[in-house]
Amino acid sequence: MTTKQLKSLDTVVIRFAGDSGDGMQIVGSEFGNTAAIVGNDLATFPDFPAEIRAPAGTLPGVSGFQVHFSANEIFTPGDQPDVLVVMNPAALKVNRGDLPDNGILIVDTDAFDARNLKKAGYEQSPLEDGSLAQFRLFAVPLTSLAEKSLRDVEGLTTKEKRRNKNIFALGMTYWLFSRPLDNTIKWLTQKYAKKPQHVEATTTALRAGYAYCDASEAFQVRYEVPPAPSQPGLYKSIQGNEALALGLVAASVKSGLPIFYGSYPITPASPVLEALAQYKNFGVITFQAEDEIAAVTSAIGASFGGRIGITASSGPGIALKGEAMGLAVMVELPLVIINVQRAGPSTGMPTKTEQSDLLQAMFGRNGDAPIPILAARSPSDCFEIGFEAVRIAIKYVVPVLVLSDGYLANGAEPWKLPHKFEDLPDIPVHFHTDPKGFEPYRRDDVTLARPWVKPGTPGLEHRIGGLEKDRLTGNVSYDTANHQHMTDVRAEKVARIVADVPDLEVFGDESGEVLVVGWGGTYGAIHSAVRRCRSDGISASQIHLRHLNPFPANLGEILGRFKKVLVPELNTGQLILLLRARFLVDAIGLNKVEGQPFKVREIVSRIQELSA
Amino acid sequence: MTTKQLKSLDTVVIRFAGDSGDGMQIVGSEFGNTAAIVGNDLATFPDFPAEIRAPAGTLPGVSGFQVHFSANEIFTPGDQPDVLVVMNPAALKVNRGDLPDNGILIVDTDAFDARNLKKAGYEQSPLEDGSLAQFRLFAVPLTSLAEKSLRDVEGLTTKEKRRNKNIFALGMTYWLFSRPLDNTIKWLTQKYAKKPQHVEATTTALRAGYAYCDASEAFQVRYEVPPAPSQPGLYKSIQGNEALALGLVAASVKSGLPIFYGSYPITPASPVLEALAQYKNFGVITFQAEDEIAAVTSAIGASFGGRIGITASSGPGIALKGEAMGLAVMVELPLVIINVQRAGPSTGMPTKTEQSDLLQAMFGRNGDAPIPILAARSPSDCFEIGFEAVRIAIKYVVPVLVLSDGYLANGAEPWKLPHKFEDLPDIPVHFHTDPKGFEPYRRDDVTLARPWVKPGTPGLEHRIGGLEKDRLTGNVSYDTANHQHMTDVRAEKVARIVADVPDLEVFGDESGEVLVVGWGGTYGAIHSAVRRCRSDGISASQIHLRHLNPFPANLGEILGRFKKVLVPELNTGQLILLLRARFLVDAIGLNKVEGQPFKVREIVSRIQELSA
Amino acid sequence: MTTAMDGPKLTKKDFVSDQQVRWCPGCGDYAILSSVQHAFAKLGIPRHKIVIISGIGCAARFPYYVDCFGFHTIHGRAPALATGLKVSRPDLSVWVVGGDGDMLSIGGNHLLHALRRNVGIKILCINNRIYGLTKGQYSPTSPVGTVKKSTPMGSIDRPVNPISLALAAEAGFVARTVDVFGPHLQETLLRAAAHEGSVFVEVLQNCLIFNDATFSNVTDRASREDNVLYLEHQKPLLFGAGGDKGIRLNGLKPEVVRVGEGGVPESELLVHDEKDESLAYLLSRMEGDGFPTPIGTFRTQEHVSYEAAAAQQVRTAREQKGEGDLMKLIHSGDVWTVP
Amino acid sequence: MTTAMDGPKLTKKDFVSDQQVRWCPGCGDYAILSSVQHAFAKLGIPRHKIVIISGIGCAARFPYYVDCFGFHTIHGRAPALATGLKVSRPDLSVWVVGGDGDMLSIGGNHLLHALRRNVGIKILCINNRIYGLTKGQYSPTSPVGTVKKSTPMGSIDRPVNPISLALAAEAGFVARTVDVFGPHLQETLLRAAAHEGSVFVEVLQNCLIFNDATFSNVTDRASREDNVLYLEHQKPLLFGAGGDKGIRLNGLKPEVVRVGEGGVPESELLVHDEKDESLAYLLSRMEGDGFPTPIGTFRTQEHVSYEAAAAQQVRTAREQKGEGDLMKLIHSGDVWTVP
Ligand SMILES: Cc1ncc(C[n+]2csc(CCOP(=O)(O)OP(=O)(O)O)c2C)c(N)n1
Ligand SMILES: Cc1ncc(C[n+]2csc(CCOP(=O)(O)OP(=O)(O)O)c2C)c(N)n1
Ligand code: SF4
Ligand code: SF4
Ligand SMILES: [Mg+2]
Ligand SMILES: [Mg+2]
Repeated sequence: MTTKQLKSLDTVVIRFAGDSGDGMQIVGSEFGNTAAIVGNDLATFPDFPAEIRAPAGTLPGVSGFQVHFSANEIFTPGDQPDVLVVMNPAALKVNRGDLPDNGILIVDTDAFDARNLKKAGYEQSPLEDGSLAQFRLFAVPLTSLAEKSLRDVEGLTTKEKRRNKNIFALGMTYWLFSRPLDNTIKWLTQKYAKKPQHVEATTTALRAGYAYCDASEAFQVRYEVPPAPSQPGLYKSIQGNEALALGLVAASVKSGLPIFYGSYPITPASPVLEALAQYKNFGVITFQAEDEIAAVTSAIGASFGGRIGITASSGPGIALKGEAMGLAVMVELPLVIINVQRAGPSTGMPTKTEQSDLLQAMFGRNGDAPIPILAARSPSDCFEIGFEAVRIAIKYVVPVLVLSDGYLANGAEPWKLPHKFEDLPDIPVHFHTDPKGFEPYRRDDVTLARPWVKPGTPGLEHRIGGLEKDRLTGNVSYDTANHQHMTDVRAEKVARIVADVPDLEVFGDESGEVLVVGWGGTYGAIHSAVRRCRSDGISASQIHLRHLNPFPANLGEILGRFKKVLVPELNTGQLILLLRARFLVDAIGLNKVEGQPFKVREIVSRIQELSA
Repeated sequence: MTTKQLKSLDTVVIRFAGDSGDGMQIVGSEFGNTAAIVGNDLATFPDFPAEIRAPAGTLPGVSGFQVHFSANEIFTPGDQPDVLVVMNPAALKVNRGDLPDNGILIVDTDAFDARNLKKAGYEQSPLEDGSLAQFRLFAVPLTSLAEKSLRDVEGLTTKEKRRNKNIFALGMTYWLFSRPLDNTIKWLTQKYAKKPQHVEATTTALRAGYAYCDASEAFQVRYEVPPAPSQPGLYKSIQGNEALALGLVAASVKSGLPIFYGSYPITPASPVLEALAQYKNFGVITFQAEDEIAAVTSAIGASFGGRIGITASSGPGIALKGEAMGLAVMVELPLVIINVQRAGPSTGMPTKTEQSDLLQAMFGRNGDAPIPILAARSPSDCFEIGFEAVRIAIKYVVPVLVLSDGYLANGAEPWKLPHKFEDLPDIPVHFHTDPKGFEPYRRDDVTLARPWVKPGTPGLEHRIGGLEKDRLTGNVSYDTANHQHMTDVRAEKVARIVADVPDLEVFGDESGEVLVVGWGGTYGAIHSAVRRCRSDGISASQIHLRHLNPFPANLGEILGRFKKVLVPELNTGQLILLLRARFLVDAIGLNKVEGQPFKVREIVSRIQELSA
Repeated sequence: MTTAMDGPKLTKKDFVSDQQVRWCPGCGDYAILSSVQHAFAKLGIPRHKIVIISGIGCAARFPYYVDCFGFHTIHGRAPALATGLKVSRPDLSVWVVGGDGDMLSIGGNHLLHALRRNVGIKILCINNRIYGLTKGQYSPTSPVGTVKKSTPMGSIDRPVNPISLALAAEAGFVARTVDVFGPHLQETLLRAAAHEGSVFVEVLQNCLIFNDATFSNVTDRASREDNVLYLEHQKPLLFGAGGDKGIRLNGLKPEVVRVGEGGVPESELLVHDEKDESLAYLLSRMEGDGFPTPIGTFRTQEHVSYEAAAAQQVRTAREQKGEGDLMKLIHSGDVWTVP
Repeated sequence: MTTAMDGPKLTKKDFVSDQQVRWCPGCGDYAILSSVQHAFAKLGIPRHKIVIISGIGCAARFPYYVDCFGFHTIHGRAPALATGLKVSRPDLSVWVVGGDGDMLSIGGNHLLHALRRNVGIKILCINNRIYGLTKGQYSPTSPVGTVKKSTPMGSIDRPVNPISLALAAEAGFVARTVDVFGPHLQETLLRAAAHEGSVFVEVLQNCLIFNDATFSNVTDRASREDNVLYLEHQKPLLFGAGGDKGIRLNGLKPEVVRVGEGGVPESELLVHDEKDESLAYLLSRMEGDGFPTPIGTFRTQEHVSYEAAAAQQVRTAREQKGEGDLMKLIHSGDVWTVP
């Protein structure tokens, strides 16, 4: 064995790509978990087809998982991979354009047979025609090596053995980046607890991949990526949907109100339902409704009953909830409506990300029906936003809309866990119980909240509904002045939530050349871009909105301090419309609707242009 | 009989008000019809309770009908009545505040008994306590006079006879304003063709009311309102919903495409369904769907089949159609979606008017899903807008949204009828039939319309749907660049409709102090206000938008020519948001949400303030 | 489950709210309202434990007029909203009231799913075969050929049979009653209230204004006896003046027979059995053609209610995993420490 | 009504589109697709006269794979959209395909109304008792206790019976078949195509990935004979190896009996009658408990279709009022002239 070289790297992006059946999501997320345990900062980006099992070997069937891990703080899953692992010709075809010259390319040569090449549209094998010369190519028969390594494992068919190629590849990447195996071995042991032969096979394949690189002449250099300096604390790697579910549960515990979660399955929101269904011991009731309208109305019914009613969907399902959201505005009950956005319009591209439902959130109902809107900016921020949405809904007795997106929902990042129960804000709940002088629409002076009364409270029998209501009694009213008053009050009530919206902090100079304003899941890309520009000496600053309605109080003032305002959005220009209308600022949009998150360099180059 | 005085008046506003069961809508609209026949310009405004038969004698049960008729051109039903006819105490209570000092007040004293007074909340009779002294009061026992006049009519109960009090009152007003009776007699004769005793009773009561004034000492002055100078032509008085239905039928005849109208009943849109159901001999098929979603999707199915699919509803129903409207955007088929707006949010005030669904029209769908939007500005303009919506839908192969409102729907005005078939624009239709090189999403160079292909066309079998589609084949595509391209094209296609949007004409100075910008049903009030201000020497001008998306090409340029831009809307500020965002103009809103149209003086006084 | 509570005895008046009733004079809804108020007073449930949820329509104005908790929601969605409430608050007695348009047209699916899930809500479908509130369009229960505003040439849609539908949805309790049959209506409501699980009661109602006399065959005093078949559990299906007619089965087809002297003996008649789903369905199909209209309880079946099962899962989860511990949950999984 | 047209004879291959089929390998939808393509070739209807409308779900991807006109709409709304198409274009053969979630959950109401209106669309409900496309949540047809993604402790909703529901909705033609019963499936489709009016066909399908073997009792070759009851009009209800078992009626309750030697004579068995609505309903309730699963046509009934009635009204209106004359219409009513 020759002595191998060890190089230290700051930051690496690795992408696993293969057929949907090749288990790329599993090895990708496991690579990420290990990076997290090692102490790297990280961000992940799964990108998979809409089909459950797309036809094997085809281009639309390619599934990918990218992990960005670093010894520094990072904010995105990376623009392009430094290392690309491909399991078949289709995966090569789809992904090679992203790999820069001199990038590491690991290929399973076993999959490059005539049939697969044809399916991917290759006339001849790219492994043989020299077309991959610009890469550091490692052409390895992963499948047969995996199979061979499992020669002695009993109780598995050949096919089953060969399927361990993904784990074998994972083992190779662990060698390449000097990762420990034990975490993954522990995970495999748990995962296959009931199938010991699989535990043996997978752990053996993992070790074999590792050993293969160690032994092979081809691999002369290995890398290490030291831990990132993070704030002390407990961490775990978390996906947006998981975090959102936890945030809701946390708010439920803090408020003492059990959750009623009414939802109808839809990509990419269903995992929230599936996560919450696990938390029945927290008193959570999940109701898989017959459709989105039943989902939201059942949640309104639950809120009326004194639970915290929550519903979630994605764009098309949110469209269906519009009418009922108007009812919630009218009856003024706490309610949380979550939109995990995906690429639209209509069915669009269900598994792809987009931010194109902001104006729907603002205006997708009949009448003047304002609703407060929060948007998470990163996977772990979904926890905070979910928690905050419940808190505001209860405090102001109001429906609240939360925007997440497919990128946040499926992406993961390290999350610094709240340490103690007390670290989480309290959520005081007040149910009105005093019959004396009770009027269902008499409001709190400060929050304008109306009393929340549980049916079952003696002496407080009353009636609410979607017809305009008298300002005090809540009885049906067709009075002209009353309608004006109630419309104004509903708007004012939402406006007053600004008291609970923290002022924006500017990252970068407090005033200057270019201010980049974003919202939601683009935070990481914008932040990375602004940092990069600043380190290049460009006067660029960033503010990022987590509160879209009402806006933070100091937003207008900050906008006024910059020469140029750039608004990158994964839509055709929605926040920018609101900013221009409200502040008459001649903001400039950077808009992309490709079903993919921003690349940092796309934002960087626009900032460069603007500051040129 | 003393000789009575005859005075000539330019313009009069009369309001009939009584219990819902008192037939005020009937006499009001008949008064309007006669005014029209006489040649007055006119505008009407019915205002009735939500209940089918609200409890008799109560304040919420009051029903009113206002007619503004004039020897000049007029544009609104009038801010306040000059003449008020009230049939009971409740009607007096609700309406008396609108009657100016010295206004004529006709009261049915028979209805002012203790029970009715109490229901209306009067402690003592206002007829007796001098509280009506500022009015020219005519206290007349209408009911008993009507009954007496029918003493000799056979086959009617006393109760039935007494119900003719409204017709008796109508006869009185005919005397007061020197109207001929024959038109109404003709109408009554037709209406009760099958019940001769009713023909006799009503015509007798009408004549009796007329004769009563002639004979009574109390009535010394009568008025005449000469005909208004109108353009030569044929006219009829028409309500917005009627006009809309006719416009749709006209477009159907002009295009040669039969209408499929899928709709679910809702106030105030149902009369369009009911009108179209009468036109089956035009090939119209009306489908009363199980809900609004079925209504719109059935219409999409019909358009797919080569009819012109139309659907209509009001705000809450439009909210339900959002998802399907997105589908229509994606599959790019002609479709007309009509929203006859009412006061919101939620169920709101179904019988009251409002303009608060503009932003829902723009943005009430998931994803970036632009739709062209037209809005009618007066009852008869509903004809033009309905026609134009179909024309654009067909020309651009695109769904089109039409905004009307309760005020336009139920209000009436004289409509100058198109004279000849050729007066109406042609609507060429092209169904693609050539299989050679057929691609479902290959577009027309100019309009960007995709080919409209009827199933049943040999060789053109293809498939469409709500998933993102390839730019040419229309097959499902998850390609990133394709999604960007298609999103851009969908926006561009709507933008290009500007070629069919006439430039705005400014009423008043081409530039100057105050520009008033409106849209939809507020046209008349704004126009009257601007005229009044101009005649007072104020530099005020008006533009009125019938095209909300895309805006007319010269809108931005016009806005720039005025010092101040005022945007009156019956909502909390929706058009203004679009104008500010698009043109960065510091427009000022005049907003009212009282379920009532603007009064001219409300706009006048705001213009005065701004120009002060 | 809702149980009777001690407390002062209630009367109908206790359930009269302060809101003025705004139905047309002569509307069948008045009689239903009065029966509901009477029945509620007999339930032994305090007013604050009762909730009425409605959609939109004339019938759906019900909550305003009953002095308990009420929610006048949006068109068609009352069963769904009530499901959320009942699952959250099994202690409440939750009633849903709506018209034939509300429940069978726009709301048909929510009705179906609430019933099949066996949610313990009591649904009253007030069927007047017309859209009242929107001024008289035909409804999904209007017979073919109905000439109304939107169907000047007559409707062409074959109507829905609400009872058949509720049976196919496997509602726990399915009954029919009539607006003006006060005692029968009250008794039906009391049985409905006592049933655990989903309840569907069709109430035939007269819309005086837009569809007068649509059920006159059932309500006319003169012909009533010949046209109404009262269903009673374990009793033979007799009707007509003095019970001179009955229903007999011929294969699977019901037929009307003369009973007693000169006719068939009572023993040959069908005996009603609320537990028999096939019988219930067969009875639900009986209409016109000389057949009487069955009134009463078509079917009952006992299953654990949806809300009870949901609550049980929460209890089981707590038994198995312990009461949820938030910090434990947050700190679970692959956690690492940065010192 | 759609009628056969002259033209070249079609084969299955003519109905294979150029789109790659994207279901999971082993999915039951492949077999259904193949049978549909086979059956379509036998219809005698040219490809351009056939349209497939679908909602959203795995099953709803159907239109892409059949070379005729197709429309992949939105979740649950296919029957409504197809109604608009069929009423507009009665000349087309309109098929609707969707899954149990699409048709019975979100789309239940449109299904019900399309069926009861007797719109001449042929609805295939592909029932795999699961939401496939959204990765395996239980569906409205999943049995109580189904443990899937959103129900880790088992589902608590009582399932919907699609056949009972379609019968209660009074569909014109109601049948059940199975993905892997190719000839039966094809024959059912051919009968469905020939029926005027609404058609509902439940196709039991296997979702290999998320709900494998849910209908194995029906499809397992070993047990199939004992578990499947083929319904044939006017034939006694026999099943089991060599027809050794049968269904007899006891009152209104069906029971399984041994037939022939040592058992009951065939003459005592229920004889299937597609015209008998009560029988059809009774058969639709048969499930488990030793009963076989009925396959075949439960019920047919003939009524004028919705689209035919709609077209007839247009014709009648034209006869009565004359073909619409636009200017006459515009100029009608109280018109006055300003000279
Ligand atoms: C989403 C929506 N669509 C339509 C309406 C209009 N609407 C109100 S009530 C009603 C139907 C009323 O009929 P029914 O439910 O039978 O009640 P009834 O008035 O006959 O008691 C309709 C269509 C509405 N309020 N909301
Ligand atoms: C409005 C809307 N809600 C939810 C979804 C998500 N969704 C897509 S398919 C589906 C259900 C699929 O189940 P089923 O209809 O049984 O078809 P299968 O995949 O099992 O064939 C759901 C919930 C959607 N696309 N649109
Ligand atoms: S319209 Fe009919 S249902 Fe409505 S209140 Fe009047 S009578 Fe009753
Ligand atoms: S998920 Fe199930 S239903 Fe969907 S394609 Fe795969 S096997 Fe078929
Ligand atoms: Mg009704
Ligand atoms: Mg399914």
